[in-house]
Amino acid sequence: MKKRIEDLTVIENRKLKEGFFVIKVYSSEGLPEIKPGQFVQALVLESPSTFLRRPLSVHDLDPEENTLSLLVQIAGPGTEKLSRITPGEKLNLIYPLGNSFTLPVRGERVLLAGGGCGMAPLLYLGRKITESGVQPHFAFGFRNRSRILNHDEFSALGPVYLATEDGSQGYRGFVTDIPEFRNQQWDRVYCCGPEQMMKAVAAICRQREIFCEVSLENLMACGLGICLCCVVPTTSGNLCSCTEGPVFNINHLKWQTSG
Amino acid sequence: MKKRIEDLTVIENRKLKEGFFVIKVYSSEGLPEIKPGQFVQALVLESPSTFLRRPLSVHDLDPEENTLSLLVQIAGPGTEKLSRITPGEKLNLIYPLGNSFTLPVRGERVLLAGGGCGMAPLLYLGRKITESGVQPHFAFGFRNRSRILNHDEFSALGPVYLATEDGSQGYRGFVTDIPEFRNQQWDRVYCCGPEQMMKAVAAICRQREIFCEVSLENLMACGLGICLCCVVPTTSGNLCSCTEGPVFNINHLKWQTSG
Amino acid sequence: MADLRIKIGPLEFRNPVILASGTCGYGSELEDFINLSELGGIIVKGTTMEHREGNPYPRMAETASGMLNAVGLQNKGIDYFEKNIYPHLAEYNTHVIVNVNGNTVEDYVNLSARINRLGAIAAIELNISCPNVKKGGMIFGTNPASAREVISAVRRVYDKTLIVKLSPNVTDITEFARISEEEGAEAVSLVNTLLGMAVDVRTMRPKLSTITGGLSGPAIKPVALRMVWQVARAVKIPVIGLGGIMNAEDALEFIIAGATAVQVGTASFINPRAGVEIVKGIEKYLGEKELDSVCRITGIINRI
Amino acid sequence: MADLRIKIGPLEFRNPVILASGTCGYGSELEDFINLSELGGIIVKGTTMEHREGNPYPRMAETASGMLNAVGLQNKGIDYFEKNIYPHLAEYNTHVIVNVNGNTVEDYVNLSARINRLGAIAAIELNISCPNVKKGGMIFGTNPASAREVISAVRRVYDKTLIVKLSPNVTDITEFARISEEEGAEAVSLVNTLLGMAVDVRTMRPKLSTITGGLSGPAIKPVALRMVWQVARAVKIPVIGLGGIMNAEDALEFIIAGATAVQVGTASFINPRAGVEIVKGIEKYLGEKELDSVCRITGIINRI
Ligand SMILES: Cc1cc2nc3c(=O)[nH]c(=O)nc-3n(C[C@H](O)[C@H](O)[C@H](O)COP(=O)(O)OP(=O)(O)OC[C@H]3O[C@@H](n4cnc5c(N)ncnc54)[C@H](O)[C@@H]3O)c2cc1C
Ligand SMILES: Cc1cc2nc3c(=O)[nH]c(=O)nc-3n(C[C@H](O)[C@H](O)[C@H](O)COP(=O)(O)OP(=O)(O)OC[C@H]3O[C@@H](n4cnc5c(N)ncnc54)[C@H](O)[C@@H]3O)c2cc1C
Ligand SMILES: Cc1cc2nc3c(=O)[nH]c(=O)nc-3n(C[C@H](O)[C@H](O)[C@H](O)COP(=O)(O)O)c2cc1C
Ligand SMILES: Cc1cc2nc3c(=O)[nH]c(=O)nc-3n(C[C@H](O)[C@H](O)[C@H](O)COP(=O)(O)O)c2cc1C
Ligand code: FES
Ligand code: FES
Repeated sequence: MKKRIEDLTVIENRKLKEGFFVIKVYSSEGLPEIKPGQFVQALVLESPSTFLRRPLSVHDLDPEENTLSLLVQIAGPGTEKLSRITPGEKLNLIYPLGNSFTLPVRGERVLLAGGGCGMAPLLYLGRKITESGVQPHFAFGFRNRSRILNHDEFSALGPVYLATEDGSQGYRGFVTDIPEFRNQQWDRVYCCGPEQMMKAVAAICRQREIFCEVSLENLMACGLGICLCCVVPTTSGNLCSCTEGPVFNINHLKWQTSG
Repeated sequence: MKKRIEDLTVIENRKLKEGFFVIKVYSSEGLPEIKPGQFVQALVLESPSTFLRRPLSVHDLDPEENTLSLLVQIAGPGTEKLSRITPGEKLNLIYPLGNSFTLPVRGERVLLAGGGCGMAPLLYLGRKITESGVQPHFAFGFRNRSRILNHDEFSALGPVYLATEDGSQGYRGFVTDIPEFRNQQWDRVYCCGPEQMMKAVAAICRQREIFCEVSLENLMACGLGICLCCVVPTTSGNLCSCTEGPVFNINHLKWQTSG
Repeated sequence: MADLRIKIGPLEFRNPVILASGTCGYGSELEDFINLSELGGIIVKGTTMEHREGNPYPRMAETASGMLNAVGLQNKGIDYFEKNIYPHLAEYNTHVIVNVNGNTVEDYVNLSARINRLGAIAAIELNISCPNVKKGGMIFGTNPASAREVISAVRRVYDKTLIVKLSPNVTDITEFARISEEEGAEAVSLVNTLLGMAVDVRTMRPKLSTITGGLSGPAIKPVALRMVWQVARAVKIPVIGLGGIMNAEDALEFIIAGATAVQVGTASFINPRAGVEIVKGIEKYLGEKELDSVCRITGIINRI
Repeated sequence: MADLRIKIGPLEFRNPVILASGTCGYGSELEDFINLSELGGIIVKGTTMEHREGNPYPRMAETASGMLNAVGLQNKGIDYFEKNIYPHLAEYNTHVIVNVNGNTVEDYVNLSARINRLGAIAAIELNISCPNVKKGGMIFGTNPASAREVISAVRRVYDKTLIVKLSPNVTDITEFARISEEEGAEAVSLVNTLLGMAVDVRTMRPKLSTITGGLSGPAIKPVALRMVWQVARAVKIPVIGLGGIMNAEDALEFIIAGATAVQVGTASFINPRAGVEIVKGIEKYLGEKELDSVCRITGIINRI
């Protein structure tokens, strides 16, 4: 899995809802093998306050068409500029980066939990899980009804359970309040979302001794393991989340699991 | 003539030829009075290596339609980015800035000499001269035939004499080699172009005691007289070319007029 | 609406935003764009005893997120200032501060004494940090003994608010702040420009006539902010922070790090309304945080 | 094709472009993108006697045209290096230099002595300028007596090429360059990062766990270039210039100002091919200027 730096061509930039976009890019060189949980480092052109590249998870990919999708949430000037990219423009990526989620084995019950742009890596992960013959279940949490992202593509792969903090749709509360999460038996839980969500999910999994992997979104300068800025404290010391992560087994992390 | 900072709307961006563009912008506030030779300070957005505004001469204006034209030559990243501005976009300008050319009085014979983006202020100047009842003549110099800019709008105001360094069109040589310039009697010469051209024109005018004003293109940080970076040595000391200029009578400048 | 007033020595400022010396002329150049009375104050351009022509052109080079300048204190001298400029300044409804420069201690003293007599000048800012002159300037600001000498001498002849403007081109800026405090300055302002340089690879020549010049703009903000934080912890007198402030968020970073007030410099070149917009932005921030006064956040970084 | 070779002490480099310490890992991280043998050399990450975990997260903040870091010399220590990393480095077809760090003079000496025995390490770069550690680092690089002590002590135990990496956070960097020369260093490299800071106005907290950190990237280029120019005029040993070099034009600015070689740091984070592209760009420039060797333009700014 050699890393590369490549100008890909934007094929589509679809607005999911205010502040959320799915950008599909095409590789004329042909996509390399990419594992679920891996990410890209995107170069944001013509954005004076964006000096470094921006890490974005691989949201989906089509190996036949050599296209890759990124789910981008506007968080600041870099993602804002990216959200305005138009078909035909080039998007320079360094990829594929990072490790990946551990796929389940046949017969296991797996739940993919997330929210907001944390849903990004879960679609491709869900696809790979499906391909491996396991049925993924999804649990997503949102602030309220109006913040819910379209999840048709997820629903096509497996059941989707929703929670909103104000109860305006789905269950009231957090992802961790979803009854299917709490009451059913899971062999593996995969989670990507706001830190608090991941910590809450991790706490439950640790308590119930469920295998759980989270995908961290630490600040990154390089994404290549050369700056050592993205470290996360683990039981084996400070590790780079861009090379040893972004996916970590929660037992490897030194998290206060109170949250 | 109060200065203002305003978002104008781009109405048109017309490519004159490779590297030269005319950008027309509309002021919804209504244009202020603008004199020939005055300039604007344009804010170049989304150009990471363009920190300061860029000074550009007022090329033309239509007071009825409240539009203003800028003739932009690509010289670096700032003008390159500007050259890609599209109708509907906003262009933030600080304007009108600087002093202006001294208009001739009825009966005088006037020549407007320039080349490249130095032609920019001469169109509006030519218009104002025409309005004052004087017939402007134009003398333009270019490297070669392929570099000649369309000058139909100038021709509509008065005779245009051309020179190319290689003689591929018009007279062979520099602006100063144009016979009409050398042999005819001129009361006033106005010049804007590369420094060498202005110095050559000034040398001839000084020798023949012709009233001559040049428009300088000194590096500017502010354009407002507050940074003192744009100075030019004059007989009354260092003066700011953004407030006391950009137009100077050659007798006021301390130029080695050998060139 | 939050209270934006701050105090520097005996002086009360309407708000903590002041235009920096050498970047706002004499104020009048900006009156088409802003009402000067909406600012805390303005510091007019670097003034000397004698008329100075400054350095030769070119004096400016753009750099990444900043610019180099080598103006070299061009000004018409104190006589001209007193006669032709001061009367106009005296009518402003904002604090007017003069930036004081000299080649020798005597120059600084004479100039300060002259300005001491000008009733409408609220304070002086002693510039011991100009990197663009051969004599005086930064030489005073990078040598502790010289700094002490000039500050102490000026203090003896100037009895209104004395602000000392410090150079960032030193190993330990807190040393100079402490000296300023010890010698009786009411405040320190920092930073002046960082000494920098740019080369034209086409001609293989320096871009500035003076080879080196002063770097300003957002590029220097992290360094300026660090120094303001260090100085604010080292002295009790108020610190006026500047260096790369372009908007209210930048200004708030300085205030949170310990600055009582801030100055806006290069930003005015790009947006002559920057100073006034920063005042509004600070007000808005305090409103959102439900804070009643800007003083609540001065140096709060050390407390939370 | 122009001759790009340069010499530093007894060492000949294929070309003047070296990857900077702390920004290229151990080189292998970049092998998917570049052929290391196309570079003049690489300086592997800051190494210490003991295993170090570095500073807590967050260690990075983006700034205008630059970034702050507070890594704090995270590395596995010399034992691990010797056993597990060195064998791989020994196979590179480029000069490999180790960046040497310590808390005490003894640390520096012991580490240098260890590395002296590693045949495939071409040189050491004595880092007396790391701003991100509490002990050692910049403390040596901002105090002339300490700098002299550590350089002289290391010189006694290290008999290959010794490069001293200088801190820009000083009043007069030429003083430290002269000390390096006097104590027998073969070259100086400058600059390390400028000490800076950033504040999160939302939380009113510093953006870095260590409050202050090291500023790198194009923002610091004008300051770095000025220092390289000053030092190149002050000492006879070669100067290796760095600070904000993103492309060949930047590198050429340093060479023209007096740098014999350059280092590429932060640029690799954005473009891992930056170093190699800079080599090509320098070659192209020399071709266009019809110059037969890069040495023709080293310090030419002082001659034309
Ligand atoms: C491995 C990884 C995968 C990611 N995948 C996605 C994704 O698929 N879709 C998506 O929308 N976002 C993703 N992110 C987050 C995304 O990188 C940041 O939102 C983005 O860098 C913000 O840039 P900006 O210029 O828009 O905002 P900035 O102004 O840079 O930052 C805005 C806010 O976001 C925070 N932030 C900035 N950079 C990062 C970062 N690298 N990681 C986390 N927070 C940051 C800042 O602290 C600040 O609070 C991912 C991050 C990582 C590390
Ligand atoms: C009063 C005035 C009026 C002008 N009118 C026009 C005009 O009508 N049309 C037009 O195309 N250009 C005009 N210019 C020149 C124009 O401002 C520069 O070409 C532009 O600023 C270059 O910016 P850049 O980012 O594209 O290139 P940069 O990369 O900034 O510079 C490219 C080259 O142009 C030179 N340059 C940069 N800024 C200036 C400047 N302010 N003045 C002169 N040279 C500069 C640089 O030294 C460099 O060699 C005018 C300049 C002045 C001072
Ligand atoms: C063109 C220019 C001229 C300046 N002249 C002076 C001056 O005369 N006296 C002074 O104390 N500082 C002077 N400065 C420094 C500024 O006041 C300020 O300290 C510096 O620019 C950093 O702030 P900024 O980044 O907000 O510009 C000047 C700066 C610039 C850019
Ligand atoms: C993340 C990071 C880590 C660094 N680690 C080291 C180090 O271990 N030793 C060292 O001498 N310099 C270190 N530096 C400084 C660089 O080598 C270089 O001096 C500095 O970044 C300026 O160059 P640049 O602007 O090209 O990055 C580090 C810089 C960065 C950004
Ligand atoms: S982001 Fe640079 S090492 Fe991970
Ligand atoms: S450009 Fe600033 S004074 Fe003229």
